[in-house]
Amino acid sequence: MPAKEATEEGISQRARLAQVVNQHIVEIVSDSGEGAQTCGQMFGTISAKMGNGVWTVEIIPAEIEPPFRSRAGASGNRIRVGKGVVTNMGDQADLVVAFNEQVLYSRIDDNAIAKGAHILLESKWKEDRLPEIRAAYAEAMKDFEERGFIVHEVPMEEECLKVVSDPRRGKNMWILGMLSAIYERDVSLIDAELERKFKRKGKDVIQKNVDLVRAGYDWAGENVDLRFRIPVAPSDVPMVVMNGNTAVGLGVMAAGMELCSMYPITPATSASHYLAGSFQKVGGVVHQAEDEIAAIGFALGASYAGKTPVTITSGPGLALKTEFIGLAVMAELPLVIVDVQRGGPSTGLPTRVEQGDLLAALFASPGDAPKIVMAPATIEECFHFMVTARKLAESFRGPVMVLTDANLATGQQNFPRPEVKEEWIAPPVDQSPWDGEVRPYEWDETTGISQRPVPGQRGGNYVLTGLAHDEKSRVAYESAINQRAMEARSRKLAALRKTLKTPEVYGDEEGDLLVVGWGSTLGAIEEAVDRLRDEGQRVSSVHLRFLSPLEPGLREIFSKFKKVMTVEINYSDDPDGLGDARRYAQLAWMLRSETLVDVDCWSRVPGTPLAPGMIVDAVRSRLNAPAEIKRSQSAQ
Amino acid sequence: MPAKEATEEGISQRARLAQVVNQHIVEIVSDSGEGAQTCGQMFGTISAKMGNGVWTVEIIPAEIEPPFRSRAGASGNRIRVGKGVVTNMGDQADLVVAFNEQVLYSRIDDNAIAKGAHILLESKWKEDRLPEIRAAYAEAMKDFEERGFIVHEVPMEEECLKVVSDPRRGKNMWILGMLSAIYERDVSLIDAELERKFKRKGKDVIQKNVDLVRAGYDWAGENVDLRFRIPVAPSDVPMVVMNGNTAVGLGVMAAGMELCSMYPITPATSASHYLAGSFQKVGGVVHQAEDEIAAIGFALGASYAGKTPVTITSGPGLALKTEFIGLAVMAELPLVIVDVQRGGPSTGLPTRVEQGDLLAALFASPGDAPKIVMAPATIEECFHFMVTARKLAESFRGPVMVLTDANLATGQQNFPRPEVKEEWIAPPVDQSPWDGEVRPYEWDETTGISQRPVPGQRGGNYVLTGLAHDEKSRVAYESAINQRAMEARSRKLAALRKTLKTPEVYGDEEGDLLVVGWGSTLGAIEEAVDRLRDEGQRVSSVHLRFLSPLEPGLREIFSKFKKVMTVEINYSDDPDGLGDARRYAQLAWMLRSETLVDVDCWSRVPGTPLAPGMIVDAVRSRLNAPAEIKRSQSAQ
Amino acid sequence: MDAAGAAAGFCLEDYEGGAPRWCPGCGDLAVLNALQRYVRDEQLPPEKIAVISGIGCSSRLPHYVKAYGFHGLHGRAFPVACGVRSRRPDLHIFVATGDGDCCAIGTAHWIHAIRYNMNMTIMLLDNNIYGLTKMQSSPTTGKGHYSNTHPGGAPLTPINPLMTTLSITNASFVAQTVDWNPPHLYATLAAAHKHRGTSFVRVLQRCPHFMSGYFDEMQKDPMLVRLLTHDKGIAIDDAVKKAFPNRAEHDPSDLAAALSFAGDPEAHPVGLLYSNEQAEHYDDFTAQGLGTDAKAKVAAIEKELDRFTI
Amino acid sequence: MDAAGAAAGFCLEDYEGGAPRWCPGCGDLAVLNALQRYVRDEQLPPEKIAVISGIGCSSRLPHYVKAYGFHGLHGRAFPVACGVRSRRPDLHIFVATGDGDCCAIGTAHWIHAIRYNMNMTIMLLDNNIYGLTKMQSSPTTGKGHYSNTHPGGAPLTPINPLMTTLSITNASFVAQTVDWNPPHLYATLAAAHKHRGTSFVRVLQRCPHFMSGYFDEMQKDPMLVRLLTHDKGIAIDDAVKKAFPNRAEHDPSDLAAALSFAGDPEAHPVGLLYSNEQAEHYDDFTAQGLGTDAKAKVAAIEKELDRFTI
Ligand SMILES: Cc1ncc(C[n+]2csc(CCOP(=O)(O)OP(=O)(O)O)c2C)c(N)n1
Ligand SMILES: Cc1ncc(C[n+]2csc(CCOP(=O)(O)OP(=O)(O)O)c2C)c(N)n1
Ligand code: SF4
Ligand code: SF4
Ligand SMILES: [Mg+2]
Ligand SMILES: [Mg+2]
Repeated sequence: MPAKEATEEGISQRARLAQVVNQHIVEIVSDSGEGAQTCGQMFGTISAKMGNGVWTVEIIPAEIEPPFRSRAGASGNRIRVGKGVVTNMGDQADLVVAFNEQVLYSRIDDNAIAKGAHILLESKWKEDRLPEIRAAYAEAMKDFEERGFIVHEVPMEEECLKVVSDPRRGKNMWILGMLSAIYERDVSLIDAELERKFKRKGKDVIQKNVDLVRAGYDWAGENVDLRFRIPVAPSDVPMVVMNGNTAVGLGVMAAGMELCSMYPITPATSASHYLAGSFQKVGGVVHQAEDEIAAIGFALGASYAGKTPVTITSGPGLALKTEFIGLAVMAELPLVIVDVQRGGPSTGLPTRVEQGDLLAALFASPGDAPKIVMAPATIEECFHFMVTARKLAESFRGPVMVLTDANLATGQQNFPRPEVKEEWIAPPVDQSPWDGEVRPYEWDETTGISQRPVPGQRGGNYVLTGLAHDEKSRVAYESAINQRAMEARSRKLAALRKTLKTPEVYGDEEGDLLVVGWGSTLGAIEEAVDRLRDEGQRVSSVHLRFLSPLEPGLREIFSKFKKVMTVEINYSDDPDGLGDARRYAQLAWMLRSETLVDVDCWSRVPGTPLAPGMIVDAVRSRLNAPAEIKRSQSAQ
Repeated sequence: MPAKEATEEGISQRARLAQVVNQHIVEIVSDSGEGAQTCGQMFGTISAKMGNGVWTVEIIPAEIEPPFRSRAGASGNRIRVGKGVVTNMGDQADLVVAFNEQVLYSRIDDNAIAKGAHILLESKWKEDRLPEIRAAYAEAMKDFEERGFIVHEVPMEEECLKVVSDPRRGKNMWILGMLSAIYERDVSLIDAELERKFKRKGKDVIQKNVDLVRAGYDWAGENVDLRFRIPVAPSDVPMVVMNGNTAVGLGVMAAGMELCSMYPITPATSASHYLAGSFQKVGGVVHQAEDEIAAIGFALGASYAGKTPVTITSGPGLALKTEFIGLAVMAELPLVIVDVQRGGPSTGLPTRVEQGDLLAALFASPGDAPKIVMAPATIEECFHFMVTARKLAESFRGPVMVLTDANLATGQQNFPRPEVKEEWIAPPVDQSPWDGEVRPYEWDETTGISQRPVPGQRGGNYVLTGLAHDEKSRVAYESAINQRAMEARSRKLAALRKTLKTPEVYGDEEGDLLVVGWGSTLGAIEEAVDRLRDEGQRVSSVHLRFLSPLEPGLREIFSKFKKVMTVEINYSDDPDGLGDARRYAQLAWMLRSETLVDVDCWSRVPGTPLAPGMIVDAVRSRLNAPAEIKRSQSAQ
Repeated sequence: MDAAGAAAGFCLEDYEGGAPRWCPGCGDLAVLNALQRYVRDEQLPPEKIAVISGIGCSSRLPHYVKAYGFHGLHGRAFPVACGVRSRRPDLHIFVATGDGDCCAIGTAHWIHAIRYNMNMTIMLLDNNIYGLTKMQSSPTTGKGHYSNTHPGGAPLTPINPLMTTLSITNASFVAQTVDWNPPHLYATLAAAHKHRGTSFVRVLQRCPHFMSGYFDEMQKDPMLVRLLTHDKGIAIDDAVKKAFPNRAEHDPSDLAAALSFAGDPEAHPVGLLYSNEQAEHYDDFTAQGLGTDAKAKVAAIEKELDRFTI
Repeated sequence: MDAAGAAAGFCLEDYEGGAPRWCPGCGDLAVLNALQRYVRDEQLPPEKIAVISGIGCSSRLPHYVKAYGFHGLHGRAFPVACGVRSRRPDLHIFVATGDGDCCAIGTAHWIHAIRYNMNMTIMLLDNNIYGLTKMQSSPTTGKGHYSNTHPGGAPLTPINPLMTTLSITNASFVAQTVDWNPPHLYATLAAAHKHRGTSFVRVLQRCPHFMSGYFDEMQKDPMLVRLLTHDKGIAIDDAVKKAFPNRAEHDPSDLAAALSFAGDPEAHPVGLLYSNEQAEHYDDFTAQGLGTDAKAKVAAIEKELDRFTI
């Protein structure tokens, strides 16, 4: 086929021009519905297949179908491709493909694009029949130049029309081809992907997409001078690529849970969507309840009956589950609660990332309601933590909260394929007769742990209650019983804490400044630390996975640094001018109480993940700040 | 009337025997439904009228109608009567009137009765027709003696039968008469009380009760040798006596609020009962909603429409209001939320006191939801804080949480009659045209405060939303707007904090140990401090009314003491053996973070108020404890 | 019957939990007794019974049955019961709820539980008042009736739980009985338990403590109550017949007639208003895949992982 | 009509808020337009209008009306609206809610709002799906219909919001209309607003984005829709008549007939199902004492304090 030959030749010629980079950030933005997301995801997947690390971030518009050519409407994907493992979305984009100039502005407003970035822009607007569109385009072109972008006008629609009749439904694949040429991707991998993706839609559809990809590839081969080579290192273990919500869903199955009881809420719902489609294959079911209260109530019913379930939600839904979470603590019912954090408070920023639910996770339920709270830091951990969470919920007999966020939920990353073990799977409900000597809350003196009878076990019957109760689950009003029962529930956290390891410091174990983080910021923080250390700064970091109980040894670790600060995606007052009235970021506030160290914080609520560069700047400015006037103080 | 003369003569004779005491604790306990509560309350009221300080505590059974003659069934009242102001329930009872020996055991089990206390016990059981009752009585008599009580057998029923035919409905008044003789109460005050209380029931009922009181008084005059004289100091300002829930209800009216939107829950409901009966007289209404969510939603509707309302609830109800509280913060809707704290977590101890909702009050709503949280420390403050809360809710435009508890709610105390001011009353809803230049969230740069248009104001229309929004209340997804809006909401707390005074230290401003408290424990803590200082200990205390923002200057205050500890009615691990895994009491935990001082705590969850003696013991043992190994630490 | 039951294995005592702590004369006791006698007569193994409730006087019922019990949150008995049922087709589920628990705070779950039609027996102990919290109006409190939250009298006509239940798609068993006629109460619970699906039984329940005399008129004037009879209805004996002289024949498959009996302002219906064996069972959906073993699960998960493997 | 409205003072623009951000062809737009035209025609002062909603595509409606608006929490529009009404008899209250918002998470408030019967107009924009969260089943989604939470098809027959609303004591105005017939939609909103009490209007609403073609059959086959006509019903003109050839005369005071039309599996009723001017208004209760001035209040509080003075 001559076309193919021409391509290969073009490529080999231009390959000589290829600039070798360790990583590159590519964005593809379009109006909603034009397919930039699919394009970006596939670009990420084939990059991962070739042996690059990837991290993809969805660019989601606020409305379902926003007006076209509008800033609010930008929809798409950011793909960071790197030489080794890529742990976060990075800073500003190096190359952007934009379906029109307005959606690009949305990204410019978000400060997402680097000065000097290459912009591959659909050029058809230049000749639009509407004069205002032509004018807007022309004006933007000038502006882009002034901003220092390198704009490449690309006749996307025109070229697509050579292959298909409706270019709105194919442009994304043509662009995928174009990008593959620029980044020297293996197009045969795309063919395989398309084969899989469109299997149900039939051969014709597959072929049309293959043709579009090829056309874009060829066009770029002949018309685009850019070539970037990101060294690949194919993995010797099998790898998977997925987003955090899918990882949670898979983790639920791998934990042997059989019920996900939920009510839809962004950005948590897609985990349930995934489960709804796949759960039946492993003998599980998704229950969509009438509301969040019913969702957790239903889950606790199943838990009482012997099947530890999961309920998946986000901020507003978590608020509604507060009362039942208190019951789960009080009556010691195993339950896994996943909170995919979004922007708050209230309805807030439903599609955006925040780490604002930490204190609510710990303290929302009135009264003392000690529970386990964990936060995975990577998409891989989203999977594995579900397995751990189910086990902990059962061994410590109570709810386990798992805090992820919109960044983990919708970001995609490649990681080693988990080796699922049969022992991860929850055993069948025990129906053997119960030893009548054992009380249903026979709290162990030191650990507070007790064994739980399950309906169906002869002789084990007890009446679970949210009222204060004794070891037999009998309602009790006596002071001593209440004190003892509260103590038992509290002891469980101490017992778990004993089993936890002191977290490892990333970087040197002593220095000028220690960054403390939790959750999805791991990658960005460690990349920032790397950069700062490269600059010669004595900066390290430590990342917490357990928030309740906290991992041990923090005071020791902190004592080796001149300054300790958390970096979080939630609100805190900046220090200036507020004095003691300053309100701290959530983890910082906890750590101050825990360690009595004057833990500082830098936190922001941009609705986007934190870029490593932002963290570098923040840490640098704190390093340069004059010594704090306010010192930590012990009682005399 | 010869009877009366005999009485007066008897009294004057025995008056010479009267033992003068500074305070006495009297308990009256019966089966549920026998009227011990009314008797106790009236005893308290007339004591207050005579010029004694009083504090009464309800003794409430767990069930509506528990089995009679059972420990679980004890129902009644504890009245502490004192020379000056009485601020708390005190330690153990000095004199107990018991309708049967079993209900007395309930109080013994609660460790409520002092060794050496006088027990006035219904003697009819001695000759009960059931042998097991006779046996139980006899056995108890022996036991009581062994326990060191001084038992006086009183033929209550027999004596009542001389006046009425159904002694179950009159014994309590007869006892009131008996107690009046023992404590030299002015029986004419009782007549007046009876007159008022039974006005609607008619003269006959009043007379019957008067007769019963007189009979008891006379009988004691002739048959009881005990006389206690508690010096009185009649107030020169008018005084009122009521419980904290009534005080809240009156405060709601005095604040000019017009709507209480609630759902019944113990121990909060009686505030709404009071309002339901009286609110209409001041043009207000109680809405009983279908649930707590609807209750707060309804309240917020009224608030949006210009009428700041109150919603009154307890722990489980608070949990359900969490989501709407987040909206009130986000959309800046004035609202007063009263949480009458009860034993938790979950359904817990519904009728009992706890201070377990502090952290939930601050942090329950996901995301950053800064709000004002206050805690009255006395019944008088329950009244006045409502007036303040409404004003703060409106000036700082958001929800104000007022934390009381079951101790304040059902305890009665005398205090100066408030002088209600017209300026306390909320002004009518502003319906003047709105200055179109002013945006609905035109946040002041430093205070975060903005002016609020109200429906009906021409030109002020805006669409309130719980989504992230700009100053015009327009939904906004931009990073900078979200950061700015969060900052504005946070600034309001800093602005309020600037107006707060540093709390005053009770006792010397420096010393060996500072006790920090909040809420209903004020009286008990200060009494404990007095006793410890009398012993020569260098102990002081400080009591917080504002929990969010915290009152300023705490670090300064704490720095003058060798040890700082909170005393709270909530759960904390005792220090022994747990090391860093120890979980702190709620205020202690906050203060550690706020001040970085190694604030210790002693807290308990007995379901009862803390007695001063318990606090004395706790503080004493901490004073004697070896120096803490764990020291507060600053970053190097 | 007692003797027969005892001979067969489980006797009444085997179902007796803690001593009931209701007020003397409380109608809840009659329901407890009927339930205990029924499960004894049916010889249901105690470990296979789950009694689930919310919060209220009526919701204390599980504590008095020696079986598995779940005394949960106010208004939330239904979701819990549905959750138990979802993966446990082997259990016998009884739900005790009050008029506040079910018709106020629990409304959403009530409506949806009826729709789910999972196999369980709901006993709505309707005393027309909030008992446990001491006499506040409930949605079924009579208009004008004094309560602590409405000292001027409840402002609205009560809702009609029967009509509303009947109006829900998938409702499959709706009956009413009274605490003061133990045989009818027993027969109603029996029919309810034997019906597959969600059986909704409203029990008019006396609360002598707060609503003393409230049902007196109904007890005295036989015309205020109408016994619905049918051979597809609740089995009744002569004593029951005699107690309810005002009777009407009613085919429980006739929804329109059921609605009209339920809404009749003249007489309170007692008996089976509606029953439909054809209604869909959501438990058929939730029980899918029960019993899949660990090996099969791991194999299926591996297949899922294949989809994401690069 | 537009011209007449404009001449009188407020014109359509005076009611136009931010540019609607619904998908092209979304039925919500038709409702917005009808509402705006109606309030313009009635010349309701914008500052006297409060549009209250929950969360969902449909609940974005307040943002597009230039009036006071309250875009609150998912499922909670009703309590907020009732609260606004409680002390503000002067406002015109319109509530926009979705089938998830009203019939799932909002169920309890829906039932009780109907019972309260406070003066307001409820518009249930029922697209039979969760729009905003991207295509999950709602309680009104057809059985077997594909959704993201039920890729195997929704497991249950949908609930019938009309029947359930009708079953609630104190229901006072229940109507149904469709987004694709603007004159009927307009006339229905007009009748609803003019009715004193809670008017419940269910609008069958197309969601082309997620339910493309879902109502096509109803639009094409006239026998699937039945127009209820009556001179106490919704005013209809010839165009409306023509659009709905399948018609039935129905007296809206007849509850039993309303229930049977609502439950008829053959045809969806359009028009006024039920109306009752006699129903009790809870706002009569909540508005008590409105306008009491500060002096009178202080005097009354002093009297209260007397009761506790010793
Ligand atoms: C969330 C919550 N709100 C309120 C309460 C208080 N509460 C307990 S029982 C009850 C009502 C009881 O009435 P009902 O359901 O009719 O039962 P009954 O006592 O009459 O049997 C209420 C309001 C609670 N426990 N939890
Ligand atoms: C407490 C809570 N739960 C869930 C959500 C997520 N949510 C937003 S809208 C919606 C459903 C929307 O469906 P519907 O009410 O039918 O409105 P539509 O979008 O179809 O108009 C859900 C589940 C939320 N915002 N808050
Ligand atoms: S208060 Fe009423 S419902 Fe509750 S136990 Fe007593 S009689 Fe029964
Ligand atoms: S998703 Fe459906 S309901 Fe929502 S705006 Fe689009 S068309 Fe309308
Ligand atoms: Mg009841
Ligand atoms: Mg919908």
